[in-house]
Amino acid sequence: MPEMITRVRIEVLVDAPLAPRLVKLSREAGITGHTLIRTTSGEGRQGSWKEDLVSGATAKFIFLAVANQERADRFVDLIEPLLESHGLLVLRSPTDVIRPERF
Amino acid sequence: MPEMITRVRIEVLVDAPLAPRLVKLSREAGITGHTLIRTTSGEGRQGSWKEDLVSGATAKFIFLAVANQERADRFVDLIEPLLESHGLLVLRSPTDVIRPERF
Amino acid sequence: MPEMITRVRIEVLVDAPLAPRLVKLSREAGITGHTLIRTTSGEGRQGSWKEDLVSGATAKFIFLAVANQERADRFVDLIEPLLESHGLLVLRSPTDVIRPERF
Amino acid sequence: MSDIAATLLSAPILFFILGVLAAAARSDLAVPETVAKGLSLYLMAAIGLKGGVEVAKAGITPNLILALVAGLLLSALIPFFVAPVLRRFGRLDGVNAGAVAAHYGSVSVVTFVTASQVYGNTGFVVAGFMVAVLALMETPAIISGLLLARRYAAAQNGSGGSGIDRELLREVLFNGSVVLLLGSFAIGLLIGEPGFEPIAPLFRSGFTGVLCLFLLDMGLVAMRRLRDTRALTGRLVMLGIFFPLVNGVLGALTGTLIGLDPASAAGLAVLAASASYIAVPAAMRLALPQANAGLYLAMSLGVTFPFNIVIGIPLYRMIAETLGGW
Amino acid sequence: MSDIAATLLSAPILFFILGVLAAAARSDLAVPETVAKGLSLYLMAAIGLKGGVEVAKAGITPNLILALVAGLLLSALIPFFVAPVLRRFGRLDGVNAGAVAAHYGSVSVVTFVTASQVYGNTGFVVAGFMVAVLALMETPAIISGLLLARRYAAAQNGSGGSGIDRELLREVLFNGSVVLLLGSFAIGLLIGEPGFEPIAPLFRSGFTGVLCLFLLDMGLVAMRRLRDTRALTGRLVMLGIFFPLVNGVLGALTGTLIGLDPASAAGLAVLAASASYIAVPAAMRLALPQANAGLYLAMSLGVTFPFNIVIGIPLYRMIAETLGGW
Amino acid sequence: MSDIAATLLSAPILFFILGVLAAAARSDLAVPETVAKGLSLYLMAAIGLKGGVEVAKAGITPNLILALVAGLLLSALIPFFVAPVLRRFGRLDGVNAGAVAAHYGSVSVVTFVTASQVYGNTGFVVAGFMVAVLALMETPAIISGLLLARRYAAAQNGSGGSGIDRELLREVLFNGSVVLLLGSFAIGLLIGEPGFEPIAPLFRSGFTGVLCLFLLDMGLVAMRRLRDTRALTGRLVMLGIFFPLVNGVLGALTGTLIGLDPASAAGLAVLAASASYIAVPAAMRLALPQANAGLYLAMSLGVTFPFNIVIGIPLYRMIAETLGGW
Ligand SMILES: Nc1ncnc2c1ncn2[C@@H]1O[C@H](COP(=O)(O)O)[C@@H](O)[C@H]1O
Ligand SMILES: Nc1ncnc2c1ncn2[C@@H]1O[C@H](COP(=O)(O)O)[C@@H](O)[C@H]1O
Ligand SMILES: Nc1ncnc2c1ncn2[C@@H]1O[C@H](COP(=O)(O)O)[C@@H](O)[C@H]1O
Ligand code: NA
Ligand code: NA
Ligand code: NA
Repeated sequence: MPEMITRVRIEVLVDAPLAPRLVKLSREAGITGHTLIRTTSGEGRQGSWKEDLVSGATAKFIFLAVANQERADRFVDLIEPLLESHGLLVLRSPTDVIRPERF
Repeated sequence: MPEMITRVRIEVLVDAPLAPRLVKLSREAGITGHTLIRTTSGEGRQGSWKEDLVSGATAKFIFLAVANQERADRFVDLIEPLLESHGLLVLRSPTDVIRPERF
Repeated sequence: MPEMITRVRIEVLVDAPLAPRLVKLSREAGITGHTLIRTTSGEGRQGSWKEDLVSGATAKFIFLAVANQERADRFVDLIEPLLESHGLLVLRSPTDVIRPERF
Repeated sequence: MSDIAATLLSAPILFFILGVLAAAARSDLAVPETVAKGLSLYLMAAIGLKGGVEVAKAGITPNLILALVAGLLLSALIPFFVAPVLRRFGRLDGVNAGAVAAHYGSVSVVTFVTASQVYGNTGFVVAGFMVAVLALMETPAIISGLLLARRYAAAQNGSGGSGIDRELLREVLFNGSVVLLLGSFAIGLLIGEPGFEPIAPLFRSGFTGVLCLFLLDMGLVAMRRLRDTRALTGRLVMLGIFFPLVNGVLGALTGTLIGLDPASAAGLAVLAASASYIAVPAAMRLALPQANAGLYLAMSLGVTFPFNIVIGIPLYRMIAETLGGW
Repeated sequence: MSDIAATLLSAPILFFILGVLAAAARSDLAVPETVAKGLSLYLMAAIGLKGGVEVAKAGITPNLILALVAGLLLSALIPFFVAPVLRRFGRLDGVNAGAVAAHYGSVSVVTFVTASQVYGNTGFVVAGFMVAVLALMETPAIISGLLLARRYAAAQNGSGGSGIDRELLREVLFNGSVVLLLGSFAIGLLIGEPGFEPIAPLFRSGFTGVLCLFLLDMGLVAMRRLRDTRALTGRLVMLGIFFPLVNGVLGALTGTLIGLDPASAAGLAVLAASASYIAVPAAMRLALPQANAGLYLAMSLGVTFPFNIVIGIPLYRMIAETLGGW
Repeated sequence: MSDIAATLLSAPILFFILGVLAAAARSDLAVPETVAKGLSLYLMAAIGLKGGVEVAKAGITPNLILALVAGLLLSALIPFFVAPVLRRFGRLDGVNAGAVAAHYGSVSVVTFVTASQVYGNTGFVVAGFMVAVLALMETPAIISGLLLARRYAAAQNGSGGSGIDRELLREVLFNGSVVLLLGSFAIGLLIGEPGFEPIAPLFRSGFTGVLCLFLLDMGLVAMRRLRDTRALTGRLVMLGIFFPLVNGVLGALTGTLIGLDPASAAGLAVLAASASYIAVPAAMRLALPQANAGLYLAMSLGVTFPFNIVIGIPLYRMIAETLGGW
């Protein structure tokens, strides 16, 4: 079986218009890739929302990136100032990957 | 770096028409937010399905909620009676979050 | 509370045309179910991509399967030869499930 | 028989058959779900509008009232005939028998739309008010199906469906397709022919073409559902053909007895014969989640829908014409 | 008043009302997001093309230039009147006042499209060049709103919006709806009536019908937004009706003063009165992420948009006709 | 040259250019993927139907048979000319050369559709049976490309593509676009002009307009792909223009030699010159997953498609007219 090494999985729920900003910050943190996943609806302290393509302002993506500890830390540092103003939800958990040198 | 504290990540695969019921139960369990993610297709013991908007009855969402231990336990208790009849798939795993007091 | 037992959660990012191949291999590994989730866009070493239904060749799914240790190992063995050629991203992490005998 | 040939050779039916064949050959041809949903909304708005505009012209007649009452009764009563057959001959348990029965009492909008179009193109014109009957027939069967499921369950252990809560009531009363059909019907009534003129290019001229694309998708969906299901037995397939035949005759008879013209009686036959795959499945997921969705969708979409589109539509016309000729 | 009745009884408005009622009854009726987006792209392309074709026929007149300048000024200046009212009467903080103000300076494409259609059907024809005015008015208000937000913030602690970076500039200048409107307008200009003929069946004949379906969705969306929001106070609802009234009068006056015909002056009134829900919300998420998106969308989509569609459109016509009759 | 100007000034081409410019300016204008897919299904159904209806009128002629054979040969043989050039001049490895070559042997439905429309609007009418040629040309090139890739790989180490398994065979034979094109063609043949009439408003009148919206999207997609790719070298860009030129001349020559009228010969030139971006990429992901998808899509969609739409279409007409005039 191929060796699997632990890396960090970071997921950030982010408004569609702000996703490019997150991508830019992940590049600055040295993270080499990411994937965006569309979400449909949700609810939080600020009320509920639904995917909305006509205005486009209230659609949300899950930004998913896998990185090593160091880059993950750097990324979390970079997005910390945006947490409140951008309404981000940040999840971080360990995951095993094959070919760990990629991340 | 901002402190990250462990919380529980709960994911439930649920039929689109039954998702509001899940949301209601999560509120009853004291969970303050959730996000729904659309899925495309799948296969299980009951055969395979595909997203189907025309009838709308066989689309499935992933219901994602982050909560503290206590609320997560309460939620799992609440949905337990529905597991079989509603064909739910329930995943529960630890995740680190920033601003843990939100969950 | 219903007992929750640890199982393996496998996620594979895969090109839409290659997803059926992955499904076949998961069946060969004895995995009894899976769910496909559509993604929107991403970026990696090979450049960036966007969901593209007209050609259909550059859409990507997340293939999600929950399985016990043994089947998960077998599945990872089976897909290992495809990793490079098919450009797969494989994540593996523990998750608690209810009714563990299903997986 | 030349009627059947004429039906089979109309563009919408041929696109349906193309879809069935493509899915049978495991082609990757697919209409995106959201596009199919958009097409179905268009079809419902168009059929509603056209019905309303026609009633605005013809006025509210006693026939309309009689047809509404007949439709309501058919929708509410058909499940009581269907469910016992599903239990005895089909060997289903009570909950599944109730769930499937609700589908057969209710109606398929697309089957009705296709029939109207195919009939209309040969001068056999279903009255506009039948759209209101269509909308009214969608939901009574849901109540009947739930009553049956609960009665069966009570006979066993006393825990049937979870009953009719607010969520379900809203689904039944304000189901999207019912609201859109009745709403467009009301709009058609209000604006009449002159107000309909500016939107006629989209809703009247474009109609048959859109129906072709939608039936292409329905062919794909119906065949795939038939192929992927694990729940369908030979007996249930037989019932999926038996029910529309019996209900179609029932509908044609009722329509003729209450004095509808042959085309409208055929329309009522189509409604009675068709099985829902929009309003009812969603309601059943809510009210009887333990029922097998693969089963009722395979029967209504995979068996009864294709049967009606290809054979039923010309057949019910023949029956209604024969009865009307007496 | 019979004008208002005529407006209310036109198919597009009735579909809007159907959407509002369905959402109010918590029906599950919904138009898929991607379909709605497709319809809105169609409407923008069609309105752009038609405007361009008309200008190709009429030529570039001094009126056109005057209307462009007037539109630009209205869009840029309205936020300076709106924002202080939002702060004082609406009790919003500076950032939210700036963000909301930007919406009211900018325009709603669908409100304009609906007005043109409803007016045009009764022979009250808005000039083709008003489409160019529409496109030009989308973005100046964004700059004004940001200036206001920054000025307010600076008055407090010196950290306002993050300024206008490259990302935002691109959003402002090359926003999808602006590009599509101006691009289609330019194409209409280039091809003129003869080149438009092959595409007229889709873009001219189909137009009102598509507008019906889109307004059905807008009714659903507007009502749901109103229902789900937590940010709306009674005072803000009042402002969501007060702003379009004042801005509508301002637009009608300006249009009359610069010599537009009454229909085009009414068009300018509609533009001034309407509030953006496409270009501006996206720009505000980028430039002022800390502003409450629920708030500005609830005001523009949930309050002002329905008010304009149902009451504003006939009202601005009456005002423009009265002013033009002097 | 006035031909080229006339082409460039037709609405579909202008919308394509608008899309290219918008993407170049990094505008956020975008057509939702599912809507674009819906439009492409519509275009394929419409072109298939119209071709079939015309063949129903004209009958099956020897020309038709000759054109089918010629198309088949062109599709199967072009890769054998293209692949070596890709290896030597383009410096691609064997697998990528085979994969790209398959695209150039196959065809682009939209390029053909656009050409037919632009030609037809000026009375230069491509024969209806060319739609069948279009459908037939989609897949032979796939087999050729795979043979080439395997031969190259065998020359190195003996492990080429994974061969043609059942999954791939199904993709090749029952590819969605092939099934839809041939199926609609067959339906058109069956129903003929009278049966086509009820669906003509959608499939004939609406056609050019829908093509505009689809080409707007294609402009956006082509330009973005060109911008985001990392795999394209200057040499490959040159080949992306060189191949359509050579293949276009080849197609025009072949068409003229087998006796097609100039417009149909130009149609064959367009087919030969165009490169697939629907059927072939999906098949290549399956059969040669190690080939670089970014590369073949950038060449076919990013370089050859725009070249053909803007320059190739009028050019191949000129060539065919010149050859036909001999
Ligand atoms: N570190 C990462 N985290 C999340 N997704 C990734 C990562 N790296 C690559 N991907 C995804 O995998 C796809 C293929 O990656 P690559 O083979 O590196 O081009 C990318 O386009 C992304 O969607
Ligand atoms: N506990 C949670 N679990 C999952 N998603 C959440 C949770 N809380 C908030 N969200 C998501 O984050 C969005 C913004 O949250 P909020 O800022 O609290 O309104 C919500 O609309 C949800 O989609
Ligand atoms: N092992 C699994 N991993 C991921 N998803 C699963 C698994 N088993 C079932 N599912 C999903 O749950 C749905 C219902 O499962 P079942 O009740 O077994 O038919 C399936 O259609 C899949 O989408
Ligand atoms: Na029925
Ligand atoms: Na305004
Ligand atoms: Na070619």
